[in-house]
Amino acid sequence: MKKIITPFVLVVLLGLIAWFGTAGLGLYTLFGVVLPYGAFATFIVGFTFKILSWAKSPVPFRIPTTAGQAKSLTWIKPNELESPSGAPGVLARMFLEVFFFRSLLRNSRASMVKGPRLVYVSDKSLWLAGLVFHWSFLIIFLRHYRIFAEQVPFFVPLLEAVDGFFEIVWYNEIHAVTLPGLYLTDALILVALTFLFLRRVLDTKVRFISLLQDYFPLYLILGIVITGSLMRYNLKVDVIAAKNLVQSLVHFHPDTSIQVGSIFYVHLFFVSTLAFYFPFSKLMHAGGVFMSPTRNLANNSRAKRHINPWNPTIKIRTYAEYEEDYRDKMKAVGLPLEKE
Amino acid sequence: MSKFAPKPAEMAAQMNQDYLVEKVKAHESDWMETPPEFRPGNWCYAPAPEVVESLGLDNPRKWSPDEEDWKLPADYKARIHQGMKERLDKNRAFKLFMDVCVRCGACADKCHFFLGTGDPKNMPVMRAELMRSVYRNDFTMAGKILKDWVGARKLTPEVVKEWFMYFYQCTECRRCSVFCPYGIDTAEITLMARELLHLLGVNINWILKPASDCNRTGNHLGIEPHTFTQVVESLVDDIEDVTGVSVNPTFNRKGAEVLFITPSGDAFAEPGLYTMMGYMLLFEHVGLDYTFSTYASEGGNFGLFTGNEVMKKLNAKMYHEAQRLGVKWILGGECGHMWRVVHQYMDTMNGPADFLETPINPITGTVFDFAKSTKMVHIAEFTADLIRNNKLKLDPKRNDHRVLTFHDSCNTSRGMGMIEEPRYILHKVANKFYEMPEKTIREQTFCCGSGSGLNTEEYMDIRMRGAFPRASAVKHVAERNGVNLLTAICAIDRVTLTAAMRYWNPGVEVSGLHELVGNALIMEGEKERDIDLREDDLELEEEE
Amino acid sequence: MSESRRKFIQQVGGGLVGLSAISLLGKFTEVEATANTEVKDKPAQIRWGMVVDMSKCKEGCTDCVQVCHSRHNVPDHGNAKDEIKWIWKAPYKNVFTSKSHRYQQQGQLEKPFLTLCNHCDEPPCVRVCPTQATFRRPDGIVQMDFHRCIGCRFCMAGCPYGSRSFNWRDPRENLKQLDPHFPTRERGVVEKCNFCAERIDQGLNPLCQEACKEGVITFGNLNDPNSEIRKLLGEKRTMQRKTELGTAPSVFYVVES
Amino acid sequence: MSNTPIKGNVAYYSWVGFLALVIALGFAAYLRQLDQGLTLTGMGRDVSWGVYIAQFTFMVGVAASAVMLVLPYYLHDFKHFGRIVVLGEFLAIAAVVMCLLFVVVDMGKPMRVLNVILYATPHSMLFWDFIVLNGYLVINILCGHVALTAEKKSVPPPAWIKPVIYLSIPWAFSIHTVTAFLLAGLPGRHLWLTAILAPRFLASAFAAGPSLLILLALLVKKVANFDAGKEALSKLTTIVIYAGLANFFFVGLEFFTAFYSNIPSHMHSLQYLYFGLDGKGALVPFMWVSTLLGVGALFFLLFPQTRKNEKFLALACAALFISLWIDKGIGLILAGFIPNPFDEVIEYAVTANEVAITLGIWAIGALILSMLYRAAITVKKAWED
Amino acid sequence: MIYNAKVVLPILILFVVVLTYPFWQGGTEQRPEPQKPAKAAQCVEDAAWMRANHMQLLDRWRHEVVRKQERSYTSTRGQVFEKSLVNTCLDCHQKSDFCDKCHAYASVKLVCFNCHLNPELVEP
Repeated sequence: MKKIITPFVLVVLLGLIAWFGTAGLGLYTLFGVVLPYGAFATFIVGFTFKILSWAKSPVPFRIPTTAGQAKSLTWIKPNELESPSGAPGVLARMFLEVFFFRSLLRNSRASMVKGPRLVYVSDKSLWLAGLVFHWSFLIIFLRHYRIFAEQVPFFVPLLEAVDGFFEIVWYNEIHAVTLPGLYLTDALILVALTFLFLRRVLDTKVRFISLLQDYFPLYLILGIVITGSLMRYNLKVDVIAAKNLVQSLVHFHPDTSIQVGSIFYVHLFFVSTLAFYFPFSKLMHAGGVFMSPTRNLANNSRAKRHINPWNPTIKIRTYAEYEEDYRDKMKAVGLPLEKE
Repeated sequence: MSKFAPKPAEMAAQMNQDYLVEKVKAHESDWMETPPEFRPGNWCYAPAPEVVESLGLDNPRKWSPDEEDWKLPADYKARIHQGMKERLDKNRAFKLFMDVCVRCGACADKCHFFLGTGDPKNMPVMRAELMRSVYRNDFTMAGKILKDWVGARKLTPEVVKEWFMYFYQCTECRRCSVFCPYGIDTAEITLMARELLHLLGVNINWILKPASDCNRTGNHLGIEPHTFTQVVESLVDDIEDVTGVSVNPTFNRKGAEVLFITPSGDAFAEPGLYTMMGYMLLFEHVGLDYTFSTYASEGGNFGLFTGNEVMKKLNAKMYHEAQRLGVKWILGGECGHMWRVVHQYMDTMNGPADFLETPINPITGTVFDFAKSTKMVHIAEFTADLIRNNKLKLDPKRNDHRVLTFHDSCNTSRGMGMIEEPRYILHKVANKFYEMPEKTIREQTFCCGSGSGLNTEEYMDIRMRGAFPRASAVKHVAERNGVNLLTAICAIDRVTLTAAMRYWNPGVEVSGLHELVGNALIMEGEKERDIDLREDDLELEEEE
Repeated sequence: MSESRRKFIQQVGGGLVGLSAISLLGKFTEVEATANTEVKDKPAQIRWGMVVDMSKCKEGCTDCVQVCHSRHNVPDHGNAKDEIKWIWKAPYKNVFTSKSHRYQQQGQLEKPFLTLCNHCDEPPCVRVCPTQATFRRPDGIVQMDFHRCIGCRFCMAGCPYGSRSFNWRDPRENLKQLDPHFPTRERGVVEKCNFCAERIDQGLNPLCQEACKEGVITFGNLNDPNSEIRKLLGEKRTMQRKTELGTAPSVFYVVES
Repeated sequence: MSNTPIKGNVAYYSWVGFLALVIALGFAAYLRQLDQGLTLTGMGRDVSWGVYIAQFTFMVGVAASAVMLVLPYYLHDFKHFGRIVVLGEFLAIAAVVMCLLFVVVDMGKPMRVLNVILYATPHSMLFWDFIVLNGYLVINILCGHVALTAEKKSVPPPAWIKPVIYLSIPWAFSIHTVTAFLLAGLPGRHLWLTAILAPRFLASAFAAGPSLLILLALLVKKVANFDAGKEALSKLTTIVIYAGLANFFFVGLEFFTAFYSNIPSHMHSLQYLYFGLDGKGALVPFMWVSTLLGVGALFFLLFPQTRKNEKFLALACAALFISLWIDKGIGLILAGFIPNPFDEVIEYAVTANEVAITLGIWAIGALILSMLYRAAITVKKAWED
Repeated sequence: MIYNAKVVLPILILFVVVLTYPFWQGGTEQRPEPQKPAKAAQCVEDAAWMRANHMQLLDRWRHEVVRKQERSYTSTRGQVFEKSLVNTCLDCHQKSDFCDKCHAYASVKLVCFNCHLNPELVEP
């Protein structure tokens, strides 16, 4: 329980700190300028550093996962996606892996039934929830370029049009809840995160393997999604002021006079925390997935020699030594010898 | 039955009632505080000091895992730290796999040991976490500052014991890696863990002894050259008894076109030796110019289960001998981890083999392009090519007394991607062939439960549990299709699955692929065959 | 809270309950057996209605139509299929389908009759609408909420008078003159005559009534016995479209003087 | 379930490729409709529902027909349907998805579709249709999935699914009843304003749906070597015969009521459909083809000699299916708007764009069906040899 | 030493470049500065509140006008306004100046004018 609750309290505390820091103590410059700069710089430097630290270790052996027929005899159909023989196959495999989580698509669930007998049933729920979460996250992030970039990039209105296709505008007597209309990704990411969280808690296997640091980013991203949605749908803030602040930051003369609603700073602080935390955590799987030797190597080691930069020199037991030891016995059974 | 495992019925009853794979036992407790429990049947004997010494490994001493004091060197922490640092710097995969796991759990129920034991630390992710926790503590900033908040822990003798238990409860079969979204390969982590444990002198006899023997005599069984030839010659006699044909294998012959290397199990252990007979019949049938070597008389390589240096040392003999004999290329027999080494390591470690030629099948003229650098061809590729080119006269009816299914060996399927060749051959040499359920074959195949040097008697409890997923799938086709023969292209499989079938599915025998080829081959000048290579009666049609 | 105030609230509360009970009773007793008399009382101060005196309507005059359509930004797509109509003229035989016979006086069958939404007291369009985009205001006007319409056109199937139009295409394609004081519609929503609700809310009369120089149209509160419209209804013989369907239209016709 | 629906031989992939192509064309046509509006359809001021709603109505019937397998199998323990009951449920899934798609493409403002929930309006039959259709979809996915998973594991299905299966029986009746109520409750549309519209719908559904199931069963027997069994087919044929007879009986009742009473508004739509009205009669040939095919098919199905012959059975079922498709999937909806409230006969002519979208949705249905059937048959056959 | 630098570095650099795009995008930090309307000194409600909440207010207005026949709005300051985008808001502001500038700056789709008409364009 501790590992489930502690990070939750932590994230709530972070939110309270940002709220009290701005609304209570008026530390707008800290939360609006200093921390975002710091976090972004940490992210870029940390991310780069981590990638380079992986790149500094060589790949001594070519050990790709061969999950399908390799290229062998000409009349046997190779599976280029699962056992690529060259760069095109590897690229296709990586593309499907990175963008569509292909490996998770084949996930199954094993269960023991009376007999005893093991049965396996395909289980695509993790694949689906993972896909929905990551794609929603990406689309939401890209949509934010309307704030990050002074001239709104071409893809933003496009994404907004598709994401906001459904005019979910709901009015009730107390509150016009959604105006402007609801983005699908906003709802989907919430659903996906909830699923991923419940799965961690309810599936005893996954709960067993989960660490405190598995729950923390879930809560943090949930916090980001919730504060972001609140800002858009409920506790409205002046989005122009928010963009002015961001623009002043990206143009390197921070305007410390701008104050947006506290919810904005809570959102920003969560995002800053995530950016800061990212390079030091499992979230680096985002970069790591590209570096994984089992997936980004071709399965052609019999056709093309792979070089190990630190290939050690080993003293072997040579044939000469062997013959020396067994000469008489070999001679007795008529085995040919180098030295009689 | 072994005294190291409960009776099959007891085990089955326990599995039926005791646990569910979907609900992990003791899920509330913190795994870091649960120590490993050593009981008969779940650990392997320690090696004798002289075996450790002969391989030049550290800390030779007399010790046993079930004792409290493992006599670890005083500086064990520093040794592990240093060893880990070295390996992180030398192997990107290891470093990456320590960092990127998100604990999504996709691998959790893919491990045969987890499915068979229900022990949550046998979930592949958990196995890796045992090491990651130490890695975080020693090598990451977050771990140093936040300690157990980020799942970091200090190395203690208890942790060493845990590593020993669970990294020797992994057969490096790579099934989990197929399902991992980042391709995290637990086999590589296990390899590193075993290398690290060697630094403390923590290892098992069943791996070190064969490795040491192999270095000395050329093969794991420690068979000396004269015995080797004698055994093969006796198989030649058996062949003549069954078929009336005499085959003439040669040994250490210079100038042969092909050097043939197969695991020594094929020469010395049932049912492997029937496979050996199959090879010799095949070579005789097509008139291949080949030779055996007593020096390189072992395809297998227990170095793979030890560390890359021993692996390289043992593997080097193949090229060394090929060069000495002046052959054109090397043909490899049915073996699992031999092919893992040949496919993934040999050329990198001991190549380039520029003294050999790109393999060409002398009978069909087919150029084995895909092996143009390593210059070593798998016997299944060779035979499939022969059949495809109509070079073999076959009578599949001679295997009609067998209803077979095919077990993909982890190493050939997930280590090299050989999936269709053996099936092609099976379809040509036998009539009654049924596949096991789809999630248990090909790239999703289950380990025999005793791979990676764990096929030792004292480990029987865990072995039979580990074999359970495979056995369960075999049982499925045995009940449905009457399967009575399990074919595999791995010498360890042939031995361990025989035990597993006797335990779980009595009545199902195990064979190699080329035993069936040997049965089906219509040899020139053969006598009428009414028995197979095992000297079992054939199921012959009634003459009308 | 003071004692007197609490008492007051209780009295008012009790009184309200009593009142509604009486009105409920009243409702039961006043329901009549015949469907074609519309007196299903709806407890409201106002129910807007309209009398169209066709005896005064000049043939060929379309003043009311033009004013209505231009001030409400009703487009003319120039084809019958996509046509949008709020108020228009159609032959008597088509407007009064069940009250036509072959011996009708000369020219009557083909005589153009003004037709528009009947703002029924029991509007089927309101009943069938799945989103309450069409609703009946307390003053009897059957109103469209263009912001909410999903364009399912169930209301068009429900309306037995053909009074509803759908924006099959973008209305702005065929609007030359735009009146900024009334919105256009978007493609994909249904629309119809709104009895000039936007004017009524400001105390004005419908545009068609104002535009007609002949005094064809009388507009007023049907629930006010002293209103002009009630007087007219009391004096003249009037008829309604398809009364047999129980929709209780609020538009009445004087066919002859 | 498994990866089985996406593995297959050349024929299967060609079929899927073909469907994908049709779907792509349909999607392109729909994008065009989104861009330019429903003016691209043949619908207009007078005939304001066209081929989309007609197909929707028809497919609701196909969806409901799954109950003709579920009911005998679970309530009457008719074991012979064991092999194909899941095929019925999967047909229902594909059909309901098609229904929902047909409603969405018919909407002027599909982006506001969720208003149906946000502003839930119980006095609108469309709201209830939304509820029952989606509910039916969920129920069928649940039942099909659970049953097949259990079969795959070769364990008995969990106990909690039983009540859901029983619920699916009245629910199937409800979807078609509520769909009939969409139409039957409208004043002034006399063709629909009839108390037997719901029974008529059910009768035609229970004839058309099982006809399609028989055809599908014969098809999978041919392409997948999966035999539903003689008993199952014969029982289904019986259902088809009785439902088909009931259907034509009901049509006869409508004719009697309208023409004997001689009330013009009750006769007009039927006149338009079968004989033409005001000189217009675009649907007349269709309706007579429908009548001939339907009555002819039923006539031959009555004889055991002919209905036992699989070739003939297929022919008769196809004829009956087409007959009912014309009757309900074209005639019934269109003629409800003809004549219009002004007693004018204004006809509807389908456009190419509309046809493309319609075919696209049919292709989606076929794709879903193919994939689900493939999965189901793989599991079923895994346990037989 | 960096291994596989030829593949790793370009991708890494591309990633950093794309991510830092806002920082080197250029531009002169132009903020939208709509004109102050001449007609009235104050908006319906406090200007800062309006900047954040005008869409809510307009949505409430449209609902109340269309569905409840409530057409006048009493502001928190007690002033009474007609609930009308065209007659009230656009009486003081010009859409092209006032609405469009900020909406373009923040990329918020302006849906009002899908139906409601901009008097600037209609009335000369």
